[in-house]
Amino acid sequence: MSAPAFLLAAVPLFPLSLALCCLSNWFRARALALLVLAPLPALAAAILVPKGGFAIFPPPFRLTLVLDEPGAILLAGAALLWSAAGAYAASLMARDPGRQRFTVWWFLTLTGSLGLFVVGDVVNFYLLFTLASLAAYGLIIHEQSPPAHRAGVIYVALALAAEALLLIALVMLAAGHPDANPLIRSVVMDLAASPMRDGIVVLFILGFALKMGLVPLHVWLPLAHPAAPTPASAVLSGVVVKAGVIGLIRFLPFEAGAPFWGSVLIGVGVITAYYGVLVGVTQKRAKTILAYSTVSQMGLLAVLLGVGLANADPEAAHLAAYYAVHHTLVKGALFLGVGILAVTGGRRFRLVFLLMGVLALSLGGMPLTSGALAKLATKPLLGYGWLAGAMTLAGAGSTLLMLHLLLILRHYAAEDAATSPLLGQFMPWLVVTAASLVIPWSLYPAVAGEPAASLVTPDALWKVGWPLLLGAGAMLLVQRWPGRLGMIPEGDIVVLAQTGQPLMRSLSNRIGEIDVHLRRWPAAGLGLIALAILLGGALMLRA
Amino acid sequence: MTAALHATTPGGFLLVLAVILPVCAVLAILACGPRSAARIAMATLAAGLAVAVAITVELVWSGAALTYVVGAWRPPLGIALRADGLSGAMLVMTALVVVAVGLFARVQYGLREGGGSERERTTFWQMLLALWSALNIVFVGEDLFNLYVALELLTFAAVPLVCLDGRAETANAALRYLLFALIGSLLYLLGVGLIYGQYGTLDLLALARLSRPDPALSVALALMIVGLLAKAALFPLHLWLPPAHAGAPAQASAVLSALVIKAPIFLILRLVLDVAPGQVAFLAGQLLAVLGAASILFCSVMALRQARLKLMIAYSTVAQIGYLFIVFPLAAGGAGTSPWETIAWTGGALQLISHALAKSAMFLAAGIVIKVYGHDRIADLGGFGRALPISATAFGLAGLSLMGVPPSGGFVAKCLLLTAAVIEGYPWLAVTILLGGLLAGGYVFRIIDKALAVSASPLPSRAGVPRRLELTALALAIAAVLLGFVPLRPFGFLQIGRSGLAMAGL
Amino acid sequence: MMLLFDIALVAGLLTLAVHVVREPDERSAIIAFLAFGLLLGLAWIRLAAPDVALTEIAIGGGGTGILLLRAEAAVRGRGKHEESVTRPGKLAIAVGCAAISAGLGLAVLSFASPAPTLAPAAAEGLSATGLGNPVTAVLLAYRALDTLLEKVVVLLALIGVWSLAPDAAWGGVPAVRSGEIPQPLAYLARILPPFGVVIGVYMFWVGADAPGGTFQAGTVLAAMWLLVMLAGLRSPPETAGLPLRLALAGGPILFLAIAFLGFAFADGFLAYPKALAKPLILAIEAALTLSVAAALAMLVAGPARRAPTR
Amino acid sequence: MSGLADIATIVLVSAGALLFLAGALGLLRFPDTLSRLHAISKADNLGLGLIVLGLLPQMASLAGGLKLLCIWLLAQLSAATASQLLARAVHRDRADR
Amino acid sequence: MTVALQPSVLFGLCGAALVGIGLFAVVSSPGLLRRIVGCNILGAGIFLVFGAVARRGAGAGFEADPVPQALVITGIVVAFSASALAVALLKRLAEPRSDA
Repeated sequence: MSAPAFLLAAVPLFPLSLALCCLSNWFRARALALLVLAPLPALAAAILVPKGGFAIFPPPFRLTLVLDEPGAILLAGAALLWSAAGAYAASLMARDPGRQRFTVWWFLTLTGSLGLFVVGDVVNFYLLFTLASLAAYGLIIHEQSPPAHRAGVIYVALALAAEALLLIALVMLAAGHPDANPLIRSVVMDLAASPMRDGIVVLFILGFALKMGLVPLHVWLPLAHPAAPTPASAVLSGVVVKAGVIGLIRFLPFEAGAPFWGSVLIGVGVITAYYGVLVGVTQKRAKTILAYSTVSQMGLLAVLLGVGLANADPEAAHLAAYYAVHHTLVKGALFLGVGILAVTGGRRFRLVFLLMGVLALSLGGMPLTSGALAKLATKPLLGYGWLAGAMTLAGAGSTLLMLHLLLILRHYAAEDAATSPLLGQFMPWLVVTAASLVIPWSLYPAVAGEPAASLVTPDALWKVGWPLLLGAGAMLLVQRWPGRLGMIPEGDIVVLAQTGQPLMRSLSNRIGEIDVHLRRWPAAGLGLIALAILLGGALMLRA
Repeated sequence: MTAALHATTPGGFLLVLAVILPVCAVLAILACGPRSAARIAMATLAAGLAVAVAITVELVWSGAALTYVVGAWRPPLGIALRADGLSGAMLVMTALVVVAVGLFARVQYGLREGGGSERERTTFWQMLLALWSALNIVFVGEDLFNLYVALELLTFAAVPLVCLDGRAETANAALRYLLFALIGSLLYLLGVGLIYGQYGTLDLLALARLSRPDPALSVALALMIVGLLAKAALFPLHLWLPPAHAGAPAQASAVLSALVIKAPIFLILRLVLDVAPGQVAFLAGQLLAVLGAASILFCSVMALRQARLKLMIAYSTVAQIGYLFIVFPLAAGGAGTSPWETIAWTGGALQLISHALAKSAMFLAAGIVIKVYGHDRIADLGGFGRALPISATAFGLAGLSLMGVPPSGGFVAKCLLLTAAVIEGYPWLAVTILLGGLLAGGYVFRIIDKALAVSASPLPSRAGVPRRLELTALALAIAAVLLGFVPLRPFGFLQIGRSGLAMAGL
Repeated sequence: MMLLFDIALVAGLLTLAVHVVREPDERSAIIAFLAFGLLLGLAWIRLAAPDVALTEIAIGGGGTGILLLRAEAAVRGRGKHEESVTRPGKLAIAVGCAAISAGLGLAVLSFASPAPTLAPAAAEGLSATGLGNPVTAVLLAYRALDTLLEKVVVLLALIGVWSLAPDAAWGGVPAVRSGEIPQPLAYLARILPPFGVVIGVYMFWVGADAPGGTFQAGTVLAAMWLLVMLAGLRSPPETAGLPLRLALAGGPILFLAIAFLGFAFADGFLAYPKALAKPLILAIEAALTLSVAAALAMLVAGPARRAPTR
Repeated sequence: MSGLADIATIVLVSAGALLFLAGALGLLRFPDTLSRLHAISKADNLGLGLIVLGLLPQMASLAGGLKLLCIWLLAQLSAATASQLLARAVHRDRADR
Repeated sequence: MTVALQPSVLFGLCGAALVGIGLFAVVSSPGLLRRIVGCNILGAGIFLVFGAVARRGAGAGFEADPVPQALVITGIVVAFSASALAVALLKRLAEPRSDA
């Protein structure tokens, strides 16, 4: 095991070992401080390990890890946000009674989400995917409040559905393969040839769409993310949602390309982007607005991947990863910022609010920020047709949403001016904010192939600037219609699903009655006789 | 008559020990009286486990099936015992679960207040050992009538376990169980009579060569399979299982759910895949698959509806054995391959073992929770994760294996069955497996949610529950999860002793 | 000529069976079932199976008869009735049962013409066991494992019955005698047992070479012991008492001991050395007869009622 | 000699059969339990005795004959006790009512 | 017609009929005791089928094949034990005992 392979192995195994150590009460009581350290090996691996690094484990564990270009980019952003959120959580949760439970769930979710970026074989991808989704439940219901409980139940129901879809897709994918646990790359290679190609691609899209939160499968996201404590919702919205993105990057046949499914993905992406903004504008709580902004951004990512799939060009995966990293850092910083604003007052509030403003607008694509970089990098991919226009409109929409968020945040300040955020929470937020500016800038040349200087040219600034102004204008328009706040309840469509509840209950009562009848002695006896006649007759007639 | 199929192999006497040792213990307890019951039982548990492991080692080492001709009278006149790969796996599974349940009961009965009366203790030890002997005979028996006597021994050992606590409603459940199981055994016996009338032999291997699709065999197989379905409580015939397994004490219901209903299923597996000629096997497989799928879906929904914990686990048992019945069409084996080479065969065997381990762990954990809380209403079990962390973890791990979440044994079994369903082209079975997993997730999660919830009322004190009690449940649950790591494919343990059989019928 | 008798017998059996099923009054249904059991014995004679005829009349007719009569007496009026069946339900069940019987009849008629049989194989092996009666040879030599397990089944049923006693009374004395004892019964209980025991021992002894054997003899002895207990001449034994437990477990333990000796002296488990085959089998039969007698009597006596005298 | 024995057997066995027939008729026709009991116990015992007597000459060995007599004695004993018990039970029921 | 009138086939068919009657009794009767009686009739029918099989298998100097006869003897004893356990359970149900 060479050094990089060992480092690569440490990515999932270090946090897992921390989780296992939590079995001892002594360790669990002190584990809160380790939250910040857990993702560090992943950060180091993302930076140091050469692209294409391999780590293979002996037979009983059958685990292979591989680090490729998009994986490394995503891993870097994710690891950084995880450790920052970990530090934030360490100080926030210092006196929370349930902190030991929180730590264990945190380590497990961390293992799952970071492992997903580096795992190379099919079975362990599914294992880590399951670990990430089920462990996240622990974070969501941490506060034990009724809305958290409701969000948790809906989250798990849909997570289990996603896993079922993914399982059948993986089984169909690996069915023809001789090796029991094939590598993802080799299996996707001969996906084009397999007879069940369309079925597999559909199932993958459905499964990962459910995880990313594309409309109409997004209903759990606006409920789950706000319900979790601030650092947890930062990480959920920032990184755990990216499991869907890395899944699509790994499993969609970019080389062979699937034009029809590509356009489907684009369509869904566009709808989701607009839907996120339209519903987000009507929300009152800051965290819910951010959740809907995540839904909208995931829509954009889906469009990028859809274009890549339609034109059969694997380059789209790198751009999508770059955009995803930008979203990870900015969204994480925003969530942490919301937590900090709530506890700062007076002069310091205005400073933090200013920084939050910059972050929010960077999501909309403000020049010189990572948003602009991401938009410029993905511009050539989208080409100049109606799609590019739709995307810029979506950018304006997200600016509108962010301005709405800032208006909501204005009166979030603490009452007495003297209160100031704890250093333990403020510093991680600053680190993530800084990273959200630095990392995209440093990665831009590698990803977009042009020098950073080209960004400062006036026409690039204008290309990014005018959607911002459009968004501001739209905000003025929307501002005059305050009745809209609270018009659509959180989790929109799920409320419709709730109306389906009595239907489900009557169906299950029906089944209960049938069971009571079936378990009466004469009915069971008759069943026995009928089965004997059926089987005997069938065997005698046909054989 | 046909050439002698069975010849005693060197390791053969181990089979006799596996069968007769628990019987000797039962007689010893009867002769020496109640005070010695626990000591004799513990000694037999250890010896039995050693014999089971020795059988497996002998199987792996010799690579061929172990055979023992009892009393040196060759079949068809005499009786032979034969253990192939699958039987070896079943023996070890049974030994593991019985030893774990025995340790659990030993600690349970050692407690001062919750210890149970002398009647309960002595009867439990005798019934557990008799049950173990009956299971071993079912897994290694080769003679149809000998298997009938083993099935009766199993029923007579299981029924008193159901009404061990002496309450009237458990006595009613036990009577319904006894009568329905009796109808099942009598139908099975009728089938045995018809087969003897048609072929003049009761030996499974000889029958596999002689069986041709003629009316007598069709009627016989139909009656035997339906009789065994009644004893295995598959979906339409599951009237006796929920009250019986819910009424029994925790350690008893663990053994009942995990092992007792597996014996008739194992016999159906042998009858359909070994004895029945090709066309008959295909037809029977289709019907059993339809029943299995109905059982998975119907009883999973029923499990979701239950308000009491043990009833929910009992219904989950009926649902999970549905998986074992959808193996038949998948393992029917095409023209070239025979059933035991298909992956569905390995998947089915793995599901059998992982369900046994997971279900017994779940029942033991539930038993501890009910003992501490004093009731088993799910609604009022809030926060038992904090009161009994080890039991909650055991329950969770067992639940994960039932749901088929990686890396548990249940997941590997479900994966193999799904792959077989995809390859053999049974989309409706694939959908059933997935829906079953989802529903299982539903009812397991309902309990995990209760475990993690913060309960309004103060948590009951766990004074009376020693840690060793919970560790046995946890050990079983961990075994169910670790089963996923056992490398099955390379050396094909489950295929030992089968490849040599030239199945004339298939 | 005999055909006429057979047809009459079958007609009698079927009408009695239908009568047992349709009779509303429990007690007369059971008495009809008793008659049915005895007629069945005749049927077995016509099927040239005297051993089975003896067993059927002794255990099937007599044993089950007294069991059901005592059950009916205990349950009269108090037993709760379960789900009653609607008319169409009964009809459907009747049609189903008729179909199963028809299928069974078809199977019975379609048996292979040169009936496959193990009679020649059994005859060859008879000399090795030194026995004259082939059925006893099958029971105690060729398929000895079945008989051993079947004996354990009987004991297990007994342990199951005993486990239904209340906790306080477990291990105590079952209630056999009820109310005051009519004089003729006491008189019969004094006169009949000696004859019964002689007949039982004779049946066990002759079992080796002619129809008879363990279970039939055991049942006769059990009947005699029950008669004595019913007449109150001797009180039932304590279920946890050592003598009863040894009597019960003695038979199978001896059987197992001889079976394990087979490893050393003969070629395998449950095999008998050729020279000693007959005496060993007779010893096993003697012990088994005693155990069967004790077990069947205790099964009829039921679980303990009065607390044991510690 | 054998001619005489055969005639005796036919006569005795047919007489026994007739008595059984009478017993059965009595069982069906008589109004109350006690009289039916009377018919059955008298007719059947005598009938059985005649049949046994009739079969004696046909028996090959003396032991066989002795066995037949034992059977008849045992039947007598159990029939007598049974009818006594039944009569007592009927009497007690009548007394309760 | 003569084929059906040999004793073995006649009693075999009688056994089949008894199985039908017994099964009807067990399944359709409301009373628990009647079900136990039904089980016994069902068992008797099954053993008659065994008897018919034994009678057909006569040979080597025996009037009937000894193996099925031995099976029937074992079957009868097992059926008796089952009835005894069922009756004991039934009596336990009938006696009004406070749940110990």
